[in-house]
Amino acid sequence: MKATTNDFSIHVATVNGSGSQTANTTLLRTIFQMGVPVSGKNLFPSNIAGLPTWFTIRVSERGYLARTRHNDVLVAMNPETSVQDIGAMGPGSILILNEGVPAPRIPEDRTVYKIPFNKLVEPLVADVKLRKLVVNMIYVGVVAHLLGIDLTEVDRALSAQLGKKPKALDMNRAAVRAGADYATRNLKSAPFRLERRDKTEKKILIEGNQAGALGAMFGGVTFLSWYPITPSSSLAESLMAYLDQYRRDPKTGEATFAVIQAEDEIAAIGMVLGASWTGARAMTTTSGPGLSLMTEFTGFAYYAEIPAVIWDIQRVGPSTGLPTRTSQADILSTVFLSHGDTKHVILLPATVEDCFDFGMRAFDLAERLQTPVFVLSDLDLGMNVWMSDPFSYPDKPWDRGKVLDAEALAKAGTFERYRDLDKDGIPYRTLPGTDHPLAGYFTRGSGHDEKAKYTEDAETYKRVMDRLARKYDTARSLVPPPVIERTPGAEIGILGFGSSHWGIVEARDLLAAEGLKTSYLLLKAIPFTSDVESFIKSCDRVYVVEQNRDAQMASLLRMDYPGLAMKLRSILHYDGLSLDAQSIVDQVREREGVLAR
Amino acid sequence: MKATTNDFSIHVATVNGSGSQTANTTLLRTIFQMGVPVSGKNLFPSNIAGLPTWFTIRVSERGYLARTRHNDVLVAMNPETSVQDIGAMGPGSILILNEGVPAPRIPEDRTVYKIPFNKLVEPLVADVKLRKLVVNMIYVGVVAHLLGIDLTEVDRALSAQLGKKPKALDMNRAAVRAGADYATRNLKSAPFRLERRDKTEKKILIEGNQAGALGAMFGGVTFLSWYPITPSSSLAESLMAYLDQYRRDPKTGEATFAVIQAEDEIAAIGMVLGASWTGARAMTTTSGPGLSLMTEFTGFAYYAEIPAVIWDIQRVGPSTGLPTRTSQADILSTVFLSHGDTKHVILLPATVEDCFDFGMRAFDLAERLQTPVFVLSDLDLGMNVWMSDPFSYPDKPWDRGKVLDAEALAKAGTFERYRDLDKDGIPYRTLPGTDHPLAGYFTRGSGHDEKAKYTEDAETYKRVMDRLARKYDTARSLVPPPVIERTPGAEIGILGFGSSHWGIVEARDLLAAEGLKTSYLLLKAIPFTSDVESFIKSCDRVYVVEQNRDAQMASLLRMDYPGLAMKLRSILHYDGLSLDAQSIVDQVREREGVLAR
Amino acid sequence: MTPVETDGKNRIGLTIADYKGAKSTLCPGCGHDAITGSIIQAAFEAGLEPHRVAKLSGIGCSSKTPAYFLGRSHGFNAVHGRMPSIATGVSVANRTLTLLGVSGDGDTASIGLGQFLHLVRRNVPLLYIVENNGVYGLTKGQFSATADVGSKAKSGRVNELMPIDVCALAIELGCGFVARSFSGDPKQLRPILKAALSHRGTAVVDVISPCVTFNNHEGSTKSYLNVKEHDAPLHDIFFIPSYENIEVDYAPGESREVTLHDGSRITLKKLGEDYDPSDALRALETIHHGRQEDKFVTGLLYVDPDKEPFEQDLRLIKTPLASLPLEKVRPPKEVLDEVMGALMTGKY
Amino acid sequence: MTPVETDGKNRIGLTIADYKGAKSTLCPGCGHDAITGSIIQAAFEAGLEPHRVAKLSGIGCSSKTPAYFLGRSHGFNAVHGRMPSIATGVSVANRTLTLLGVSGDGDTASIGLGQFLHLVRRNVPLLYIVENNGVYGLTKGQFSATADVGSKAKSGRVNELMPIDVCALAIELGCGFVARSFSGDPKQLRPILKAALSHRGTAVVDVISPCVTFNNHEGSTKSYLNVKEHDAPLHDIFFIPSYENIEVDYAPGESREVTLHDGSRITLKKLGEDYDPSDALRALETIHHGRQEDKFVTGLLYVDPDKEPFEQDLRLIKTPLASLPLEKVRPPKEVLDEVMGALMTGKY
Ligand SMILES: Cc1ncc(C[n+]2csc(CCOP(=O)(O)OP(=O)(O)O)c2C)c(N)n1
Ligand SMILES: Cc1ncc(C[n+]2csc(CCOP(=O)(O)OP(=O)(O)O)c2C)c(N)n1
Ligand code: SF4
Ligand code: SF4
Ligand SMILES: [Mg+2]
Ligand SMILES: [Mg+2]
Repeated sequence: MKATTNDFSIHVATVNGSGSQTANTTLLRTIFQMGVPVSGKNLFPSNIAGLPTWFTIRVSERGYLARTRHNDVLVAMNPETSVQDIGAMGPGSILILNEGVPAPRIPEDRTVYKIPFNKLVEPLVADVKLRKLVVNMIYVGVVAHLLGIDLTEVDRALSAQLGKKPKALDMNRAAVRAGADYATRNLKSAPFRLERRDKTEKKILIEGNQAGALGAMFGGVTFLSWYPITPSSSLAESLMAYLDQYRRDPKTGEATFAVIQAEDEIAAIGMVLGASWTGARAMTTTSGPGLSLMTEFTGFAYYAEIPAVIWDIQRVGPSTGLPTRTSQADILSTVFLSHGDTKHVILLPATVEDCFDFGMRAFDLAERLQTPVFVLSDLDLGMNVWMSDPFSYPDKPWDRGKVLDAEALAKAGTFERYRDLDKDGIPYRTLPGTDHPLAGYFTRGSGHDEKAKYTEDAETYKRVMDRLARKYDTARSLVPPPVIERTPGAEIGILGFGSSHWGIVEARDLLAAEGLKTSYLLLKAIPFTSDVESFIKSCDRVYVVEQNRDAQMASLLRMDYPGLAMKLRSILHYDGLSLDAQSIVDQVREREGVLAR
Repeated sequence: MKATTNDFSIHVATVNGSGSQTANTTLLRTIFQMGVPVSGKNLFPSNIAGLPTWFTIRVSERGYLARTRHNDVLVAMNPETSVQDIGAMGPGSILILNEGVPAPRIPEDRTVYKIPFNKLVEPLVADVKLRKLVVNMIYVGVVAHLLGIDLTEVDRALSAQLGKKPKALDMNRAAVRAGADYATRNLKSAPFRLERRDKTEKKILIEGNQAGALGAMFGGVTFLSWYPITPSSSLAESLMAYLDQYRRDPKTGEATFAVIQAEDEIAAIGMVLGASWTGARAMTTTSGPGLSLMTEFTGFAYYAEIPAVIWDIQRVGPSTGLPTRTSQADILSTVFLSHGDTKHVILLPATVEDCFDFGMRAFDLAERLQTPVFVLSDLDLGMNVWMSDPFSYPDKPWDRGKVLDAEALAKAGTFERYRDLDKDGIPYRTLPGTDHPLAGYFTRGSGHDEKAKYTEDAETYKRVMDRLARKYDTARSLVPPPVIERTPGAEIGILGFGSSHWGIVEARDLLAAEGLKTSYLLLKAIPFTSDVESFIKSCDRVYVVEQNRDAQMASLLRMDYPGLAMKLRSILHYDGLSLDAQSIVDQVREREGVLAR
Repeated sequence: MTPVETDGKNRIGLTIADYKGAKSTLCPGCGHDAITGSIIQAAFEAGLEPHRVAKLSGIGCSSKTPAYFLGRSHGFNAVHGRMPSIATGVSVANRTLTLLGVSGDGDTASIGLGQFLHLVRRNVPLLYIVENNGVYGLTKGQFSATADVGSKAKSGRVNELMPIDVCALAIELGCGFVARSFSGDPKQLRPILKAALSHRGTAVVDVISPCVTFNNHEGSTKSYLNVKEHDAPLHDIFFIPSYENIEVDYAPGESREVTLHDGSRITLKKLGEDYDPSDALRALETIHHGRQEDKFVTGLLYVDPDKEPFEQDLRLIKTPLASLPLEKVRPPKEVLDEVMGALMTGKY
Repeated sequence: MTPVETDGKNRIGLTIADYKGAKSTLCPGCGHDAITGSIIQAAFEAGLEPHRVAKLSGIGCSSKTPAYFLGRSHGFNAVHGRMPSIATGVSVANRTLTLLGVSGDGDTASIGLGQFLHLVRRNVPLLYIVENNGVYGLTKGQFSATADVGSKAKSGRVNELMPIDVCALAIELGCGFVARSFSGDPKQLRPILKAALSHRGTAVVDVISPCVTFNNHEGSTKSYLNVKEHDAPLHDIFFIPSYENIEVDYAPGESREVTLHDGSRITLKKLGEDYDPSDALRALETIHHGRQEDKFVTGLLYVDPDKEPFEQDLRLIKTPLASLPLEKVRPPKEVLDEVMGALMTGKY
């Protein structure tokens, strides 16, 4: 039987804290170096060491980056999960089994390679503790051989990674060799091959949170206040690293930014509001529980009209939920975050490029609209490794919104903080420290008039609220529009957002292959822009794909478009695993009455 | 022109902290004593003393209790607002004007009575400070005379109120007399009369918060933790008073309840969850900002399945907003309170009887469903004076839900905290201290299985979430159903909830008088029961009346009933003043294309 | 002076196994696991009835540990930093329970500081253990508010902010039992835990508990090495439960004895200078000086056995609120009639 | 020693009117209004530039007062208890501003306790005034966490919980300027406020400020009468701004002088026994004893002029972050190219 080339996935089952990270990264980079599109997903537990963890490498010549339901190559190192892991193998897959690890009966059509990993590592390393780490490199060698990867490629990847540590480098090299040698001597060839291509040239590998951090830096962030929480911490921490490297005076060490680790999320958002009220570009990063704690302050910011950028890297809720699993279930709670008639603006990055772009743009929007802007990413996008085109340097300057300095005030001769001069619902603001007698005003979360003076007057209150509604409408024309792909003759529309994008892209090809044509709208923001409505109108029925239980985005669409409510059907995925194409295909098939083959 | 009898409203404009409260209450009680249906609304500022405040007494033989847009009798005591107050007078109204208080030109068809209040009070009281208070009683005398009220009635009301303070009683009596005498001597008779009826016999006057407190006490509350906030404080404080009086051992002073004033709302809800997890009947009371702070903990309670009763006396938001104005704008934020797929159960009292009833029932529901139950009242219902039939003693015992004691555990021989034995989505629980080896379990907001053990397993997580959705559906059959009034031949339906009820009742009569027949659904809870859907189906179009800007209830209905989404039209009122019938009538007329006369 | 009988059973006939919980998922060598061991031993020796114990915690590696001991007891793993409010509710709802709370330094001194201090102020009866490693373990090693000045993180960053001392704050808030210990010193920790369990108000025990994965390196002040070196015990501690009347006699002046409200006794054997744990100001002084001299002063810092616990302020009925029957909590019809009668006169 | 020139103008040529704000809506006689008066006077005498001042507050009657002074300055009325986090953001975003924060005892010691203590720990430069009346005024007179033991509420309820002493906690958290005063003693309060405005870190001033409407009755410990009776000043305080070099000479031992970082000086004239405000433990002791003796100890409790303010830990550039131009905060294209280059090697 002919081998599959450059189209398979490798699933490595180990325990966390066992150093398998280095081994998996080496594999990933090797494949990337060989010009074959690749992505890596890490499924890890919510603890620090000793629990099951899985790393999945998707190799796809066609550039699909989503998770696949079944994996082709399984490396079973963890006795705690091996039976389950092996049970989940698909037909035609191969198993690299750590000798001594329990295994169920394995069907004929799977190929098994038993490897005495522990025997192989003994001669290489004396220190027992060290063996635990190095042993992982051995499977890299085995996999390399089975897939027909030239070891020099692995070497390159390794040295790129451990270049600075010659001792470690040698030891790991040896381990890779040991694995490869054993494989050469004992294993029959595998039905999967990796062949050099040129499809990753000028491409980058990056995690979404890292991309968001880069965006924030190039967006000119000057203030970050955060409280650690998985899966958002890596955004704050890579931003801190980048800022230390590129935004500090190399001589004096003076910083053009401030980062404060707050005592909790209430303080984090409070500091952000104080800073951006004063004129800094301020942001915070958090996840579900932290967002819930920011509720009161974000309602304040909506009503007092203070800019803020809030990244929510969604994880599985409710409550603490599954901190290391992915989800898109914070939509409704975020749009309506806080009591009273509060409504928020939300950005929905789908790719690492979006993360970079929105990392900058969120500030422009927040300052232009003078309101909190939430960037709802998720764990899959934020903490996994994605291949992408390199990011391009911003071609526009920043937009600091309607700010009046002393000069402008002198020219205007008058200033009213909440007067809607431009009829777009957006008033003008001044910053503390502005040296002009008209500059000062009083910010409050209680009832206020156009002059920012306290009032309980019914008409005035209503007027301000109506203006805020007008402002929210203005937002529709400022937020990033959806990306729409209309397929001639397609009756079916698919509407998705965030990390679901990758599963959808692949699912559409699969459906098309079966003759089910689909148009596609990739939603990038809330409130909805006009083309969302026209897209739904143009379709006979629209499948709204989302990673939550309660069909949250579909619900929002029904609220906004009652006339189109009946056209919307929900495709839901909410088990915490990133969305795979097959799950979409199956549900569409079922609803469309197409028999699964 | 003939005088209007028992159908008018009296509007008194003073400043707060000036003691007008006593005067207004005296008037209110006098009318009530005379057997004429009456209600009182206090419009007060968010400070303690010295700012404008208004008290409105609605006298209505037909028993209408809603606010009226125009008032018939205006007592203008406050120079700061007199011009505005007088400007708002309707045709045919009368004005009792404090001499020296500024007034605009007044149209012919209004009657003006100038009274030298300060001159009149001088001979009565020496102490200048005291005069400020007593002067208010003088207008009571004036009004009494103009309306043809026998002073003995006023005396009765006064002594009922000040019985224990003979000195104060005499002084106030004298003031009333002085006012009446002056009126007799100098004023021509007024076009409004009050005549004795028997329509208040066996009726009570009570505020909604007081009714809720009574309900809680008879519901068997054992734990209250709260943090002061207007307009909810009076619920907690009258509950404290009732409990001290009726739930303490008269001899030992030992209490069958605990009340804790928490350090903030996060602590308040935390204490409630700890107490009800342990087996107490626990509740808290708050308003918008406090509710926002409870976000994280209520999501925890939803997922860990812990009962809690949370009263939200809605005030105007967003943020601090207008703390002393009424609103219904916490609907969406409360239903979706907290991140992840969280969904809450909400009760919507419309009358003081509902407040009493739900005060008990909320506990039964929370413990039966093992989830937080929110009672969304509002300032109008909670802090104003309503006439009602007396409350009837509960005919049922309480429902403590599915709790297993040691005996039950011994019988069952097995216990799994989150197993859906009854297929209604509701599991069984045990209380700490239960003396049986099977009783113990571990409550957590992180992923758990049926045994309450920690897990990150995808399937298990999904199973638990699906059961919670099932439980939410079970709630539909347990929450109080709506009250439906179908009018034969009516195409139009009106759907309302909470304090809007009173405006709607009156508006429907007005519309009917114009030939616009309407059916009516008074919504009592979320999630919606099946008859909500059938009601909307049965109407050609439904006007959803609510006191918020964003049509929050209509939005929820559209989410739940996409097929009926187009039938819903919104009637919104959100200026912080309680809803009046005319505002509804005007909007319905307009939408129905009926010309206003 | 351990109350364990020869057959490995304690006074209520349970074995040590009855006090264990699920297998720990913490890092091998984590200080928290050592504390779990001491808790199990202390609970076993004290002869706690598992079903009368409520275990409470917040969020963090430390807050996971209640799953690893007293497996038969009810447990409540709250949200981050909010265990104190949960504990208050539990304690008031059932005053007969023994509350055992475990928190971390982030959980208590950062997000939870306000609730922690208000819990102490109310003197809610529970043993509140802070498993203090100076970092956020579960989120991978950021500084917590108890990190010492100059302590270096794995990332290389150095903490410049003054540490929050939960013991000093507890004393300032009038806590009746305040002690500090070290996860690596069970000999000191166990008697402290047993004594704390016998105290009738809030007992705060701050246990320095190194994080082997993120805060055990060179330059960290809360590494095993550094804590061992700078551990400065005030005294040797022994606990004698009420149900035993062992007489320990030391040469006069060699030791002090504190009798708790339940009759049990704490004996403090002098080490170096004499220390009087009943003097709050002296305790604060000792903590301040310790900090200046980079010493971790451990032992019973302050004790006031007679402080009134919270339920007394509330004048609670003896029966747990949680178990009151309907007739006790729903007043009779007459009461409603009385209230309605008053309201009918228009007196609302 | 007041820097006011005869023409009623201060050193920057402004009159007292320039420091006033909107008309107060508080109850006539409220202690908070008196404090507002002292703030206006102090700001005027110190010659603050209104546009360089940011007024901050939480929620409460006290927190309303920033609307009643310095009408020309920017003001920020935050949510309840969260002014400290707002202040931290403001201060870091523009280090050239003078921050003037007003809070209440409920706002600071109840809901805001955690944020307050973390603000102090970071030593964020601002004057933090607690207008302390022992009750929640705006919500009509419930006890706050600073209510004294035994104080009776209008409702008749008696407070049994120990008061939280914001000064003691601030000292414990290492605050560099801690004072207590009384709204009814402007002679003491004004120099304290001026000195606090010159301090370069967090300055906490706890001002007892009777609530005439809800806590000024017989039996309340924070009534005007009771506070006057039990007010125990430590010393007479005088403040000499840096730009004046007045020489005050007292008989030796009669007074102490503290020089602040900006060169201004505080002179403390002895009253009764000598008090050294540079000794933190002594300060705590004084507070504790004062409480035992039902005395309100007022004056400069503790001062450490040299404590490093927060922006120094952050190693901030001198220019306010708020006014940095794009080119200062957006790295050049080369940087992005460099980063992308690295990522192309698969090194993410
Ligand atoms: C509201 C909220 N914010 C943040 C987190 C993420 N988080 C989990 S544990 C933790 C800190 C734990 O530190 P500590 O209390 O010291 O416990 P340790 O892990 O060090 O034992 C944080 C910030 C959370 N779970 N909830
Ligand atoms: C989150 C929240 N909870 C409660 C309130 C209601 N509230 C307003 S002011 C206040 C207390 C004010 O007390 P204090 O800070 O002492 O100020 P004072 O009025 O006594 O000067 C409270 C509880 C609120 N505004 N926000
Ligand atoms: S990370 Fe640190 S605190 Fe957490 S389990 Fe590991 S060693 Fe213990
Ligand atoms: S209520 Fe008290 S604190 Fe508030 S303004 Fe009146 S006197 Fe002042
Ligand atoms: Mg820690
Ligand atoms: Mg106060």
